[in-house]
Amino acid sequence: MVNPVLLIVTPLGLAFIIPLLASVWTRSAKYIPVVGMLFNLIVSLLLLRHALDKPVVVTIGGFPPPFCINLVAGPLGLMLSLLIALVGFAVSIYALGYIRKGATARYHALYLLLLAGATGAVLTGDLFNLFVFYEILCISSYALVAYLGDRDGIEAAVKYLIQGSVGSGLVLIGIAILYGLFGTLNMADIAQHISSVEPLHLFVPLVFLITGFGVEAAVFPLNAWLPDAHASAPSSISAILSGIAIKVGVYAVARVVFTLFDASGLFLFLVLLGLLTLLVAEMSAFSQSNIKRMLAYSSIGQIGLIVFAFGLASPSGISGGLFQLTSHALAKALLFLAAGYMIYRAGSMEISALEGMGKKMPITCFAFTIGVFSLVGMPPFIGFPSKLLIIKAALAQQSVWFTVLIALALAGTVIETVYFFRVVQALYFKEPTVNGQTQQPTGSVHEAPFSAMAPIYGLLILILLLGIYPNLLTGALDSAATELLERAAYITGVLG
Amino acid sequence: MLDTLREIAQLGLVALLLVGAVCACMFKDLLNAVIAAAFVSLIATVLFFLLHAPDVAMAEASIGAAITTAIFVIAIKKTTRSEEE
Amino acid sequence: MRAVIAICLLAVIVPVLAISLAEIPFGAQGAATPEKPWIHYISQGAEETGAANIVTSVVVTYRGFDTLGEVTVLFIAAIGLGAVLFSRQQRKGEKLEGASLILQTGCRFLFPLILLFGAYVFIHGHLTPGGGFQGGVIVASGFLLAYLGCADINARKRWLNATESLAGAAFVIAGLIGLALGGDFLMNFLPKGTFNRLFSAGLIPLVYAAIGFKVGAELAGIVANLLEKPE
Amino acid sequence: MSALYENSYYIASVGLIAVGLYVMVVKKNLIKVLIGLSLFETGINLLFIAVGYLAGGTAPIFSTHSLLPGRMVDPVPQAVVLTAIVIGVAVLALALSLTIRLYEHYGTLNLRKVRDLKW
Repeated sequence: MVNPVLLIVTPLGLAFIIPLLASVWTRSAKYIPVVGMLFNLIVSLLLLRHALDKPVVVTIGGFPPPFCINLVAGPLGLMLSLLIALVGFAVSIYALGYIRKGATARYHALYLLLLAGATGAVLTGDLFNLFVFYEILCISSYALVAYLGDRDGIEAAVKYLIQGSVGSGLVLIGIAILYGLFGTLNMADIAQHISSVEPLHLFVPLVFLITGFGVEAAVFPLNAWLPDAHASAPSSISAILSGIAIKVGVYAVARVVFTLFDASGLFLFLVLLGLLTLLVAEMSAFSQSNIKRMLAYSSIGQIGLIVFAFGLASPSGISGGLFQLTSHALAKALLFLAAGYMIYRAGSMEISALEGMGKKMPITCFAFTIGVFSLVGMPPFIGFPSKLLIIKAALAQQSVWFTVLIALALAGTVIETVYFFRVVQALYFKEPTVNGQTQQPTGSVHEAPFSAMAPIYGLLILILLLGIYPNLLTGALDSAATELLERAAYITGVLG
Repeated sequence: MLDTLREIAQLGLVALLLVGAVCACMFKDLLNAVIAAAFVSLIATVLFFLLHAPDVAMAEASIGAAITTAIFVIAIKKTTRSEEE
Repeated sequence: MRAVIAICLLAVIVPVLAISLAEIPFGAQGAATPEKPWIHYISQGAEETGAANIVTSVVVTYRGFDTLGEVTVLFIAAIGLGAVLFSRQQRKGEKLEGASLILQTGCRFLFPLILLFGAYVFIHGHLTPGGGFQGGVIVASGFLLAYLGCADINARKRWLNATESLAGAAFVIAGLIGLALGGDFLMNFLPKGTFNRLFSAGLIPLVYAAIGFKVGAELAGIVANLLEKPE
Repeated sequence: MSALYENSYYIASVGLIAVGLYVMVVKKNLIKVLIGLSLFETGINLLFIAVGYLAGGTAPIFSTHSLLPGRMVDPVPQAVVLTAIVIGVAVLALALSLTIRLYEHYGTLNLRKVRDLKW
């Protein structure tokens, strides 16, 4: 059996040698992320088979768990690392042709490090180690948002950096208080002793940790940075930020709430927070005229739905939340990737500039439309079974309140449908308006190149396949939900 | 007697630390504010040493007081020195 | 207006912190139960790792994975800074206003001494306070002095980049050897030697030297990139 | 007086965290905000070390053989804070490079003005 540590160390090692390699042979740098993510994809798949029976717990440094850092490659961690490798692989192929300007070798190194940080954060079993990998993820995203170096990008990166740093600081305060209370940083060890301390004293570190990780997860009052950052980053990075980075924030919040603290009093709060996030974000998305900002607000809304599902805290609710997480990662990555070349072709991010694109780039626009259908939850795409699971889980609570709440969440989804269909209508049923702004850069390029088509259609096939056969996924998702809900099994799995 | 002196010295260090932090907040000239922040790092180094953390004290002295200040000063030199209202 | 918000925020955060710190009496960490990891580190760490400085044994061995993440963060900052400032880097090397002869001579005299001191600090990391980070930063401050004082000691950025990459790869490979030998990542596979000698503690001095080179090269690169003048 | 003395490290660290957060929320100048960030981080580091302190302990280094392991302070917060300090300087270096670029684009470091200029 392969050691899960390779999932983290291989991308790190490859990223370290990119600058050296680029100084010898510049063009080689862009293939390194492809290789690294392909490796991760294969290893995650191999490990997932073992992990479904029993979580793979490995130590680092050669001592038993509470004394050194350990990795917990359970179904949840491996499912997320598989998702990271999958989306990362698709986007790294896309970037082969898309990234032309600037310090390209540095872009590829930062990109690989971002994914390594995300993988590390979902696999580690140590609280401070989680913080370190979370910081790797955040810092490389700050740099990548500013990669284009234009006015908006720099401003967005500054905003993101300041808010993200306050969040990380709060996480560190929470870790310091937990260390003072328990004298250990191992998550299983803390979880084991959590009931020995009065709940009142646990409340403070819990709030600090949730607020800190919530900044990256973009839950409602903490998401001011997200629309700017996602809109002004290069499209490949927007896809990764929307598809992967915020999911890691959600994972960290879920890990803290479910495994670390067993904070059952917080579940209703999570439901309401998720609903508020969903409604506010969909309302803001409705009034956007910039397509990337619209996609970014829609990401916040989907995060709200995922948090809502996690807050239900039933096996089917969490399983539905994880399914929604997967479907959103695939669909949103597809939308950003397709939008990247549509924007490149139109020369503007305004939706009005994209009118009539359906005739100019039919293949790209078709993929974009499928992504929209999946995102709003139409059968037979992956968005349908995931939303259906969440609705079923909410109704299974047998309470009038939850029925009202899920009805409100569905109202948010309806708003989403309306504004997304407005875009689709603009793509297909409007003639291109002749105004001075719509320029035609490089007239010969009609469709996106093959390096962009391959990942876009790869994602499309996955969306269709998993939409028709959701059972391919539900087994793994159910055991991931069980891992999150059954703390005792997690603790004994690590500490023996 | 010695204990009292020690207590007074420690409280004095804490007071200096907080005064330095407030100065870093108040100064309108950014260069002065950066030097005040470096002073805070220096006092923090002493506090780390008193807490029996020599490794951290060394790191704080070399990173907090030296390198951080240097890159701040370079950035101020490249931008502007006064905190405009 | 913002001041009012900030004071309200602090009026919540400070009492909340005070309440939870009241639960952690200052200076009473020893009251913890014996199976805590840190009790294990100070009672058995010296024996298990062979390092006299327990902080070093925690940093490099017990929590070595954090340290790998930490040098990665610094690496990200170094290349991220290069990417952000990229379009400005058209001109090679920088010429600050020429320093006076006394300063130049002084720098030229001090520069190797500072490098030597930095190297001393990171090689003796397992015996005395200090280690890869502190030593690396001292090396970087030597480069800072050289950049400011005498423009002609101008370390080629290529060499800094190569050092950075190789030292990082060395850290990862040192970890992977432990894995390949059938143990864990970052496991010590070298003899521990005599306690309190320079050549002891197995892998620790080697890893710390790699960290020292990496941190020194990264911070020197950061300073060099920041000092460069725009077009 | 003695309560003040016993908790002086906590007071120092919470005070630094408070001043740092205040600067980050109130000040408009980006470099001032970053100074606030560095004060905030120093405060957190001090808090972490103070949490791991053992009254009457020694530094966790066996510099002579006469030292007893039972009277050493906790090494884990020290290792962790070492990491946190380095992460702090990395964030700061990246932030300052962004500052330089922001100034090139907008000609000001005032974050409110930058927001006005953008639209």
